[in-house]
Order: sequence, then C-alpha cells, then structure tokens
Amino acid sequence: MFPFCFEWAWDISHIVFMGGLWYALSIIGAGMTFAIVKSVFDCAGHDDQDHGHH
Amino acid sequence: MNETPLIPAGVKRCSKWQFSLWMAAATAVLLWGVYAMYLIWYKGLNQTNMNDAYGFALWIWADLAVIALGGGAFFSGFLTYIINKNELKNIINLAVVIGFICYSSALLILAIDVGQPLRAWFIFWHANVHSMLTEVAFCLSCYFAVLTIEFIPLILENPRLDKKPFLHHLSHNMHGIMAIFAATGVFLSFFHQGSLGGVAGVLYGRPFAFREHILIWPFTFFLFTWSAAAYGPCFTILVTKITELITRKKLVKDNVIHLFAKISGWMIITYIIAKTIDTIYWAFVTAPGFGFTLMDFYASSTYNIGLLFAEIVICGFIPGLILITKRGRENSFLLMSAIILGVIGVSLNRWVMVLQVMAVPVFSFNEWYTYMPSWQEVATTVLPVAYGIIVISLAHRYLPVFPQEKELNPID
Amino acid sequence: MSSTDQNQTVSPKAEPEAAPDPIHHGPETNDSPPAKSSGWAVFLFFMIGFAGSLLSGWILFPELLYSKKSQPIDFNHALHLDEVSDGCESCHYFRDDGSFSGMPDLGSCIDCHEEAQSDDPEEIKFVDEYVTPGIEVPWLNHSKQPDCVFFSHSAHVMGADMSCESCHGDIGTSEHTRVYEENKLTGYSRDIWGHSISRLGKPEAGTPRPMKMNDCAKCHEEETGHKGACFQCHK
Amino acid sequence: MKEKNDYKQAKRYGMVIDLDKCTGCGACMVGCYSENNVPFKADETNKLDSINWIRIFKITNDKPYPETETCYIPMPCMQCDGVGKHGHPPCVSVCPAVATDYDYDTGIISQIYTRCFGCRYCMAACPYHARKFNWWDPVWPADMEKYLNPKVSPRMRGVVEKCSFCFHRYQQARDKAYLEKREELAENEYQTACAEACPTGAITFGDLNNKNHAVYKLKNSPKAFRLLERLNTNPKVYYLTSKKWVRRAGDNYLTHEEPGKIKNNMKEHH
Repeated sequence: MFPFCFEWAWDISHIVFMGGLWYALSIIGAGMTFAIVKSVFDCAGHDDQDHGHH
Repeated sequence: MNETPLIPAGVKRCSKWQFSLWMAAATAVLLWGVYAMYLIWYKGLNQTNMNDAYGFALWIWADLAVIALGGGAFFSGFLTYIINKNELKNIINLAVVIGFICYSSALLILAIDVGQPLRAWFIFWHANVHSMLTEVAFCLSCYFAVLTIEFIPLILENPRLDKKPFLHHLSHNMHGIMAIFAATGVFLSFFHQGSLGGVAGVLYGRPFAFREHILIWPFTFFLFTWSAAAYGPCFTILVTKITELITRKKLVKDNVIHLFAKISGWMIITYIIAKTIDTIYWAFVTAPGFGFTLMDFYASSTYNIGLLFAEIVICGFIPGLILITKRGRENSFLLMSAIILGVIGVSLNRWVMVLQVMAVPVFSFNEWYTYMPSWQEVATTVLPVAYGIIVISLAHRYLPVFPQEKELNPID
Repeated sequence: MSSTDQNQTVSPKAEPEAAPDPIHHGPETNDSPPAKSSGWAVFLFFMIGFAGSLLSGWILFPELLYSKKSQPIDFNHALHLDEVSDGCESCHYFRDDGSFSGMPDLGSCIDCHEEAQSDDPEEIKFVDEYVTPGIEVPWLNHSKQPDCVFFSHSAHVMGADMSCESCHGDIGTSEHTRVYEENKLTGYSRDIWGHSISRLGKPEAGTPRPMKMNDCAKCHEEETGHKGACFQCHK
Repeated sequence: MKEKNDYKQAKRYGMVIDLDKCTGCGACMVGCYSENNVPFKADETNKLDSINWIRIFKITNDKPYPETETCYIPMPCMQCDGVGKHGHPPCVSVCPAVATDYDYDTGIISQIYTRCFGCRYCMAACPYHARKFNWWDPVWPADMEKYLNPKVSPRMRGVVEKCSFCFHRYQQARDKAYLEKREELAENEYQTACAEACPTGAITFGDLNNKNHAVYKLKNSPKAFRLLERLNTNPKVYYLTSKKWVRRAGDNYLTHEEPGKIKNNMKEHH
C-alpha cells in the first residue's frame, strides 16, 4: 500500500493500481476536508443568516 | 423548552408503540445473527460447514449478491449526477441507503469469512495488486466511504440535526460537491463490481469459472459490472414497493419508477444478450479446450441445466422484455414480477459463479461436492437483512428519504 | 436530497440570539462566545494536542512499550576474547552440517568454569547457580526471530563473507552485557526494531543492525539485486 | 512481484511418481505428517476438512471382476509453473496479501502462514485441492509437541497450508553447501520426506532441469503424464503409468479425444 511496504515495486501494475487507489482516496479526502472547512467558515462568517437557499 | 420534533414535518408516521414493536422483532433476528457471529469469531470457521473443497460458500455468495443488489446506488448516482436524469432524484436517497446497507453488510460478512480476522488489514497493507480480491477490497472500502458521504447529508436533514448550524452548513456543502463524490463512486463501482466477476473468471484451474480475457480482465469482469447496473435498480424499486406496502402509502411517483424500470430493462436486455454470447463462447470454445462439454458442468441433480435456463431466460429475457415495453412496466403485476425475477436472476448468477464453481469436479474421477450451510452461516447471512430492515425503518421514520412523500400524502 | 427548502419550515430561527458555535460540543446557550474570537482557542488547543502527541509518541510510548531486563549473568565478551584462540568462532561455531551453534550451552563453558577461577561475583554466581546444578543459562537473545523465520548464518558468513559485527555490532569487545529492552507486546528485543524511532539513517558503527523483514529485504536488494522469494528467509 | 531470474542455472525441483509401483500403502503420507508437523484431528473420518500435504487418491477402471483394476495416485502440491511457465500458478496471483509466491530459483511455491489471513481464494483456485485450511487450532496429543520438527514452523487456526517439497531440507542442504563453499547440491542432499519414505521407490525427486538427476530422464519417458495438464497449470509433478485408462483418468477428454494427442489450447510464450 505504501512504497516502504515489502511488496511495493515501482512497476506498471503498482503504478496503475495504487495510483487509482490514492487518486480515489485523495478525492474523497479533499472533498470532505473542503466541505468541513467551508462549513466551519460558514458558521463563523454569517452568524444568523440562512444558507438553505443558495 | 420546545424541542424540534425528530420526525420531519408534514409527514405522518406510525405510533411510537407500533414502531418499537416492529424494531424489536427485527432486533431479535439481528441478535441471533450477532450471536452466531460471536461464535464464529470466538471458535473459528469450524463453526461453518465449509470444507477444503468448498472454501467459498454461502457468505461469498451473500457478499456478491448484496453488492450486486446495492448496484442501484452507483447506477442511479451515475444517471442522476453524470447524465442528469433529474427525475431520479426522487429515488436516489433510497438507493443510497440501500447501497450503504449492502456495502456495510458486505464488509461485515468479509470480516466474518476470513480465517484470521485480526489480520484482515494485510489485504491493504501487503496488497498484491495482481489479485482480483485486492481490487475488490480496495474499491469496496473506498466506495463504502463514498456511500457514507452520500448518506450523511440525508441524515443531517433530520429536523433536529438540521437545527445545528454547523451540521446544516455541512449538509449543504456536501450536497454542493456531491457530483464529484458520485463520479468517484461510479469509477470505484465499475472496477469492484467487475473485480468480483474477475474473482471467478481468472481461475484457470476451474474450467467452470474461467473465461477468456481482454487485457487482464476476463469477460465476467464486464458482465458483473453490467449486471449490477442492470439488476441493482430492480432491487431499489422492489424495496420502494415493499416500503410502500408496509407504510400503506405511495412514496415515489409512477413516472420515476417507470423511468428507472425502463433504463433497468434496457440494461437487462443488453446484459443478457452479452451473457448469452459469453455462455455460448464458453460452452463451445473455452470448455472443450479443457476437455469438458457443457453438460459435464450440469451433470448434478442440484446443478442441472435448468439453472442456466432460469438465469438467462426466466430471470433475464423475461424481466428485460417486460421492462422495456411501456405496457409491461406500467402494469403493476408485470412490473412487480419483472423486478422480482430480476432480483432472483442476479442472485442466481452470483450463486452459480460462487457455489457451482466449487461443486463441479475438476478431476475426472471425483464426485460432485455438496455443501449445506450450518445454522451459524445462515444466521450471519440473515443478520444483514435484519440490519437492513432496521436502517431503512429508521431512515424512513426520521429522514426525508422520499422527497415526493409530502406531495403524494397530504396530511389534511 | 432536494428537500432542504422544505426543512425551512421545521427549522425556524427559534433562538436568533444564539450565536452558532463552530465546533458545537454542547447544547446551545445564549452566552456562548462569538465564533470569531474562539479561533485562537481552537488553534491553541490544536497545538497543545499536536505537541502532546509528539511527546507521547517519541518518549512516553517507547517507555511504556519496552520493559528493561538484564541478562542472568553479566558476561564479559572482551575478557573471553582475550583468552580464546579462535576468536568468535571459539564459542559461536558452525557445525559440520552447516548449521550455526548460536549461543554456547553449558557444555562449552564447563571446561574452564567447572569451578570459579576468580573471585568475580558474576563468575561465582554463574558457577553456583548454573554450572553446579547443571542448569542452562536462560540468556536473553537480542536477535531472536519468530518461528516462521529461517536465517542462515552459513549463507551470510561463508557465502557472502560478512563479518559478525556487520549485524551484531561490536559485541565482541563489550565488557558488560547491555540492558535487554523487551517489547511487551511481541516479546522480542528492541534491537529487532532498532533504536531510532524514525528508523531513518543507518545505525552507528558498532551498534547492532535492526532486523525486521524490511531490513533484510533492503540489504538483499542492495547486494543481490532483488528482495528474494518468501522461502529464502521463511520456513 | 517482479520476476527475476538472474541465476544462470535456475532449478526446477520436481517429482516423478511411478503409479505402476505405488501400492497405496500411505507411507509417504505418514512420513510427511511427521516431517512437516501436519496437524490431525481426533476423528479423521471426514477427509474434506483434514489436513494433509500429500494424499492418496484411489481410482478404479469401473469394470467387473476379473477386469477390475485399481490405481493409487499420491498427490502432493503440484508446484505448478503456471500458464506459459512464467511462474504464475493458479494460486499465487490470486492471493491478496502475497502470502504465497513462486520462487524463481527453485520453482517451489511458498506458503507463509503468518502472512495468510485465511481468505481461501487460493484453495478455490487450485484444481488439485492441494491446499488445506486450518479449521481448528492444532491439538497435539500429550508430549507430542516435543517431537515436532523445529525446522518447520507450526501453523495456527485460520490459515492455509500446503506441501512445500520439504523446502526446509533444501535450506539445510544449502547451509552445508555454503559451509563447504559449494554452489551446487548433489541429488541426494535434498530429498523430500515422502520420496524417502516410499518403500517401493515409486517417488523420485530432483531437479527437472538437471540432466544428471533421475527425474530428468523419467519425465521424458513415454509413460509420463501430468494431472489436468490441459488446464495449462504446468505442474512439476509427473506420473508414470503403463495403463491407458489411468492415463485417461488423469485429465478430462471429450469422447473422441485421445490422451497424448491433444495440443494445448493455449500458446506457450517460450
């Protein structure tokens, strides 16, 4: 799973397969981070405005 | 202080008493499964009736089946977010809840099924990228994360949770980027549904399972993805209909159901044609190359040729043809028959691709292997059903799962 | 998921004066501080947590993980090395079948130590507690490997011409035994993992090499071009 | 893992079992059990969940007396070279956690018990049923634990195990060769326990690539065949028989096909 694992090799199958995995994980991670951080700012920024209508 | 009610406004729900009774019944079944699960974890897989010839059995079937049936989630996500079939927004919530249930169940079953559950993380840490099972585990876990993310905003729409500003914003922001998650989910689903087919298709020591390849992917890879997309919606519609039956009210408008059914129908028809071609090629080219005739594979009284007929004709062409014709899908009896046949069909396909693979003797001097699950296996397989009923009941009671419910069932 | 608008009806701003708290750990109260000023508190909280986790990871956790043990007898390698004729191999030798004797048993010691030769308390203890009653010394093995591991001293020493020191460090010149730090979870010596927590860089000259699978693989890859098949080191 | 074959004389250890000599006595199984610490159950009547690294199949020609004939087929792990002899046997590439691999130096397929987490995919992949699952933790009768072979690591509940061609004996033989500064092993320095235990000399073991080893000649005999050869598993265990019906039983044939006259349906790459 990581380059320091015993089984890791920089060959085409590892690059394609693990590339796909890390790509997916990054999107999921970045997406959630974005949503959470933005929500924190939204809360802090407009105290009692309503956000349901964007 | 006046608390915001837990139940969404504008809809009617059964009494607390009635709901508790219903939940108690489901929980009782759940606990039976949990007890069996405990036995298996504590005492080991000797609690099952699997053996060295039948290393993959009921659980792997259950795993493949729930994942195929949960395919409605990724396919409706694809249709809604990527090709903008907006009507399906009225059913996608349920598809996501079903997907969440199916995938969490699949992961749980896998955790019960391995001999050393505490080492299950090896599949990630020490992954062998050439194994189809690795691809399954990776995509399954990632896609489960995606489904959880898709489920969260719906949970946050519960009136009491929605009152908290942070959760309100979070729900809103997650909605905003849902298309990205959905696209990732479709990508992941495509691969792991396929890999589950690949699991059987790459077994070149098992002539019943083995299929020729395109690059590294055996035909079953594509057939599994295709069939999950085709039959998954049938299960979503079936659960909708069951929920409507139990709650005694209409929850999704007919045009939504008919659209979903029509798409499902075309997917089934195209899938079953591809499956037929695959079967013919396998029966007349692949298998004879290994010294087998088609009938060698169906020479058992349990596993007879009727299975193949049932899978392709009764649960394939018939529901497909019903669903693609306007009169078929708009007739409620035919629609129900078609979706039930579809659900049976895909489950049957997964059964055959797991259990029959094990049963067919490869040596000319061996008998057919037989296997009967132990009660512990049955209980742990029923567990996800009880769990699913509980989650859907909770979701329906407390969350706005069906956006059209209020309009279809005005309170006054 | 399109029902946010409908929810407006059920989530009216019942308490408009309640400032939304960005982190929300409790029921909302009217006197919660304004969100903006809490930013520094959050940052401070985060930094304290970060420092705390670093400290516990680098200091506290290793303290908890390893229990310190001493060898049953404080053995003096340097003294013995002066006395014997054949270097390390006088006691740690190859058998004819290619297997390695490892730590010597009582039989190898008894030739000289049937009776104490000095008034060194460690030697007297050795003779009284082990030689006379005939009990093998329960030495603590810093290099002990699990059951599933096959290690060939023959391949490394004879095949690859490696010296003892290249793996075990300068143990031959030591006058006292080292403290044996036993991993409480696995039961193996801390030497196996290595003493650098980050495991970056090479161990100093004279100190033993870490001996986890990746350490074997690293050296094998450098020396032979590949990590080797499983059965090269497993049994 | 990447295949590497830097060694000029890579070995392919294999076995030739003469079915005309095998009496089905089971000495090979007993030898294997004690050599390899193979666990057994108190009640061994159900063969489908008992562990054995080599087991004996009994087949008959299904003819009435006096034409009845019986043949015993001892089956260890076939140590398949896989499709195209690339070292991709059915079981290796399917293992999700690299608990089993193909050793390009010897052609022997490993099984690492501490890595295996018991998904049993390799068992589903192996057409020879050579792989066995530890359904129970091994229980050794009183004192027997002291007689276990320290060269072979014991196994625990929930992992798969299989014949290793007594690989630990190869490791011991290599140790001795290193000590004596030799590169090559003599044929008799590395022999499996089953080959040594066989009272009729039906089992011959050696390097299939080495012209001086007995197996080299035997595998090229016209009587030689391999089990389920048509699946392209390329096993390294060969069988000898002079009986046509045994030869036919060793694989699957359509009614018009004749054993020995079938071309493999897949091209070999080398």
